[in-house]
Amino acid sequence: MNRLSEFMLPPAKSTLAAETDALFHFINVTSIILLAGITFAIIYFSWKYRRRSEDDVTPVITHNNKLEITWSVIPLILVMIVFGWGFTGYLNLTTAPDDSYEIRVVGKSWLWEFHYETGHVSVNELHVPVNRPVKLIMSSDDVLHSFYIPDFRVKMDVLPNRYTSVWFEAIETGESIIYCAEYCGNAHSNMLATTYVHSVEDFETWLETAGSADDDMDPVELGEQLVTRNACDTCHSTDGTRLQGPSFQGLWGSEREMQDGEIVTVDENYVRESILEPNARITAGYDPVMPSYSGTLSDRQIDAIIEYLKTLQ
Amino acid sequence: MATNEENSNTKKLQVRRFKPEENPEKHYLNEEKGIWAWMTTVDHKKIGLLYLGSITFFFFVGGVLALLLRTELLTPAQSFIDADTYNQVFTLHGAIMIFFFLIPSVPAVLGNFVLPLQLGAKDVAFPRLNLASYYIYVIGAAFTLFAIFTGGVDTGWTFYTPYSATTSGNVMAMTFGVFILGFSSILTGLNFIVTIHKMRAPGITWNKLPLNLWGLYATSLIQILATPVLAITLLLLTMERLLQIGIFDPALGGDPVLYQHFFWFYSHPAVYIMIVPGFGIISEVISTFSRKVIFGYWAIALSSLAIAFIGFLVWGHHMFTAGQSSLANMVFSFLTFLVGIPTGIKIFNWLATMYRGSIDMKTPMLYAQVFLFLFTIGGFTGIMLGALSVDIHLHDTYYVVAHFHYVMMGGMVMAFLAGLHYWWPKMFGKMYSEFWAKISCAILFVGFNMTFLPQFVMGAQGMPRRYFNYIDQFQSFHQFSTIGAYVMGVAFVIMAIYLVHSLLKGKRASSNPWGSRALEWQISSPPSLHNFHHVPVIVNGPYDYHKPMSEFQLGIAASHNGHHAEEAVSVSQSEKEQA
Amino acid sequence: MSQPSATEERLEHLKHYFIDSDQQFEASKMGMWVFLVTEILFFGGLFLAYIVYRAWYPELYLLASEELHTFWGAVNTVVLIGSSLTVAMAIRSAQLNQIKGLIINLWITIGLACVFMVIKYFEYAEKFGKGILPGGYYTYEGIEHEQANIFFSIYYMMTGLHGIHVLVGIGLMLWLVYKAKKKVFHSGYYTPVEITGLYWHLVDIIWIFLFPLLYLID
Amino acid sequence: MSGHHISSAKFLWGVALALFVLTFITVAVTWIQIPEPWNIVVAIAIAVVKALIVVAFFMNLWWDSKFNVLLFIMSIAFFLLLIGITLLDTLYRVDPVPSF
Repeated sequence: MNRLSEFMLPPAKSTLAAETDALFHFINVTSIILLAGITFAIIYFSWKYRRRSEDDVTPVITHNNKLEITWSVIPLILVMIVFGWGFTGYLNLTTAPDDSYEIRVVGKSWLWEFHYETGHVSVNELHVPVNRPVKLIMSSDDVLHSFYIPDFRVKMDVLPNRYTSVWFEAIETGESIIYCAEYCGNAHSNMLATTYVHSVEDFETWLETAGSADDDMDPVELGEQLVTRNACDTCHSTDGTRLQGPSFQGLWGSEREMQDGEIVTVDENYVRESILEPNARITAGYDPVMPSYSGTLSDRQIDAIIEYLKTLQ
Repeated sequence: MATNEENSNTKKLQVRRFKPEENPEKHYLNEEKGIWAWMTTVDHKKIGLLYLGSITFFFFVGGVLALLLRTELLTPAQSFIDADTYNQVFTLHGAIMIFFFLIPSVPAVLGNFVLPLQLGAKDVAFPRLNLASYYIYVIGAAFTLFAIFTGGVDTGWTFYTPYSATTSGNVMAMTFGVFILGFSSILTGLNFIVTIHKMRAPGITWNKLPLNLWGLYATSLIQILATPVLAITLLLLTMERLLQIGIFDPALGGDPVLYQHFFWFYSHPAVYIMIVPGFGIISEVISTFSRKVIFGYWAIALSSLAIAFIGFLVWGHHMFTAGQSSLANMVFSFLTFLVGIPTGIKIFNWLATMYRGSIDMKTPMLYAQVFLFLFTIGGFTGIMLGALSVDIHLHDTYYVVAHFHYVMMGGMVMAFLAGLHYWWPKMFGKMYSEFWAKISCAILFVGFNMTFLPQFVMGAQGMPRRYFNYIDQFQSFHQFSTIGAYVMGVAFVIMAIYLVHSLLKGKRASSNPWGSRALEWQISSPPSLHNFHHVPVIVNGPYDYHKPMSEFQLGIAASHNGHHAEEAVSVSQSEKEQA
Repeated sequence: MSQPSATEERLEHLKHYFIDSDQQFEASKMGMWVFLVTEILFFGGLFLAYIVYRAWYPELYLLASEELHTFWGAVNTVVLIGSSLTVAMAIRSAQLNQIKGLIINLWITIGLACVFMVIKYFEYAEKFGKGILPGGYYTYEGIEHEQANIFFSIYYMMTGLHGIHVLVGIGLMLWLVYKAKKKVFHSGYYTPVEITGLYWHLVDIIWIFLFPLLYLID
Repeated sequence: MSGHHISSAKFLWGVALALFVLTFITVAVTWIQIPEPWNIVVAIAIAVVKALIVVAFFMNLWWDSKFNVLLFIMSIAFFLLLIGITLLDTLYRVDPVPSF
């Protein structure tokens, strides 16, 4: 059973995962037993009652109400059990404890932003404490996304006009993958993030130092890190490959034609504008899909990215 | 009850036996010649064949697109097409398979061909409307092809807002094409409802209606009740793009979840538009090849109607994670489980029909067995997805992809193939190679399971759907799945070869190669242009295999046009013998 | 005019796959009813949008409906009901073999339908002038509500789609007049008149609901 | 199953007159401010009565076959289902509010 469970489902790393898994296995086992019965009947009847001659006479059995009731009522009872079980599980999944630790999540095409109460914003990295309920309040900046952590068995769509939420309580430290599960365009399948589950002390330390960690870094090195950390590289390659956006390689100082025909030299002002107001001017041949990083990146960070771009010739 | 009714308003008719003519020289395929006669035909059989040609074309296109997708997924990163192309390809695969293949397949092809024959009618009630519905289908298809070649569409077949309202590409042409297509579906449904009500041969009371027609009747009801809502949905979506009306676009104050309600109010019942006529075919095939009275006629007939009705109440199970209220989630989950009951009833009744039958494992029957197995898996995994807490985990993953392929392809396509092989001799008057048909069926079965079983596991492991790239962990599953898809491709190639061979050089089929009691088998193969030279009179049920064949070939010489359907008829014993 | 034999003329319309005129008539009428079912659900989608937004923003509907003129809405209601009456009279004329009456009634119906469309035109023109344009082109600032554009999107979709149905109806009536003048219809065969009548009454019914829902909010 | 019901001219005029009167009433009740939600209920009730009159006596459903009546009822029933079930969602949404 455990082997099968490992094969079928990802590791159960939240308090509620086990309950969902139990129902999953219950339905699986019941279904397999019934399927085996039906399959056996098909094969056995096909062999036992195979046609022996063209003159075979078959009995006239038109109906049997007792049988009909039996095979209506038994499945009905089974599915009602499944319904009740699934619904109680769902209520648990949607009712976060009052003392949950709250984190704001913003889905953008194509990255996840996590806002903490301290004002710190991390991109594509969700840091949470272990053994403490965490409640995510989520919204989207553009189209529909869906926030999905298989290890925790939670999923919820992220909408542009409303807040939605999920909650979970991680039971062990480690990393778990976060997917976007609602189709959202070109880089939908690259809209991945990671959950880092820390011990309570580690989490506190991380939260305190997170914002200031890169204060004394070399700007180019910091820029390189920021490009990865903020998921710029989901759409902008650094080796010349064409993705959803123009590659960073050879970008700095070059002249680019915009959609309206204007020729723009890629300088500080243009890069800054492209990060804060990405849809103001769009390079010809690309779609206006980049989200704004206004409020996510500080001036110092933008400068660092510019320094980094200068090195990619 | 049935006997009382018969006694009260029975009409006496003088009948004689009409044996079908074997190897007719003149039949509907050769009576009118020339491409123009075909393009303007109002004959339901030819319109059925026109549809058959069109859906075969679209099945081929959709299938090739599917192979492209599977090939791209051999490696976790880009293999040979880019993300944008991939997104367009899966959108088109879904849209083409659903709107251009699955929805018209059984009703418009097999239904058109068989429905009047099973009713003993000379045509459907509105033949010109029938032809119009075909051309509406063609125009809708033209718009869709236009969309493909002018920018493509990358929204997924569901056209969810706000993505569909903002993405580039020619979404409007596509939605407009599907909008037009809806009318084709509506007209087919309209035609069938009126035909079944008004044009039954004498003696075909509601309890003697073949189960295939009960299936088509239930389907037609769904078509006329659900399709208009799709039409208005797509119209609103088109307006959203054209005028930014804002009803569905949150940027203008609208609500994207409302769009999903609109969309699934049609698209969930649409699943039953696809599968319910398949149930009808399976009932015919299992009874014929078991040579036995169908078990639980009314249970099967009424469960079709029950599924059609409950199918309207469950659309929200596509939206458990979409952000609808918990109350709605609870109600939808509850109602979803209720659909399982009539579906289960059908499966058990079919099994009971096989019990103590005289089972002849011909190709249609083999497909029916494959259907039973695969569709049962599709049904059980549906139960899994209906359970709220489990669905939270499985929603929008490959588990869902595998589930609906088991229902749609394992269920509906297998039923369609069962029907196609079953009625093929009637359609073309030729037999196909039984050997190659069985080989192809077996390969298809293996390939199908190879393709989609791994997807259940991937999905449960957390692999989301519509992913161009994926994490390395899933690669072996994806590769296995891709190989399976190619195996299926081989099966379809074999099928194409033996079917074409059958058309060109196949053995002449007798009028009733399977020994069926149903009415469409009591006329020559292929049928004549106006189906019946006489007015058939029905005294027995279509599955009364305990009665002699001669009692199923009764009729009165055609002194006038069509016939009334209302009364039951009785034929005295002496008249029968005389026949 | 030469007199064709009565039975021959009476059966010209009968299709070979029907037993008699009655069966054909019943089938056509049932077909039309099935079509009306689809029409009801087609408009049903718009009514759904209307109801959902009204439940969310009741105050918006109060504010926005002040821009609509109850008087002209009421006049249009009366006009359409009048046209329903004349269509019913047209069918009666056909049933009684009064071809002249049929044609006159059809013309009156067409006239009333045109009156309806003209009033609708002036209503639209007045709103366009104010900047109450559909969807993204909405520029009017007289209604202080964020979703004001949505009310008018629904308004334009509902009345616009209804207007298209009226235009289709006018086209069908003109075709009936043409056929009637060619002496196609008589008491034994007036199916097209009957089913066009059914269609027209449905158009009327939809307006009967649109009027209170859009104009009479206060 | 009388598909050929012929109404007298007087009857048709009577039906139209009833409809005109109801139209007047529905406008008139807006002059006497009925409080929410009863004003909507009254307006819809009058519209339903008017629609039923048209369906029954102009469209001759009163004398028509049972199945056509059933079709009409079915369309209304499914329309109500569409609305009723959708409202189960749109009226009962409880959205979380971020605390920062």
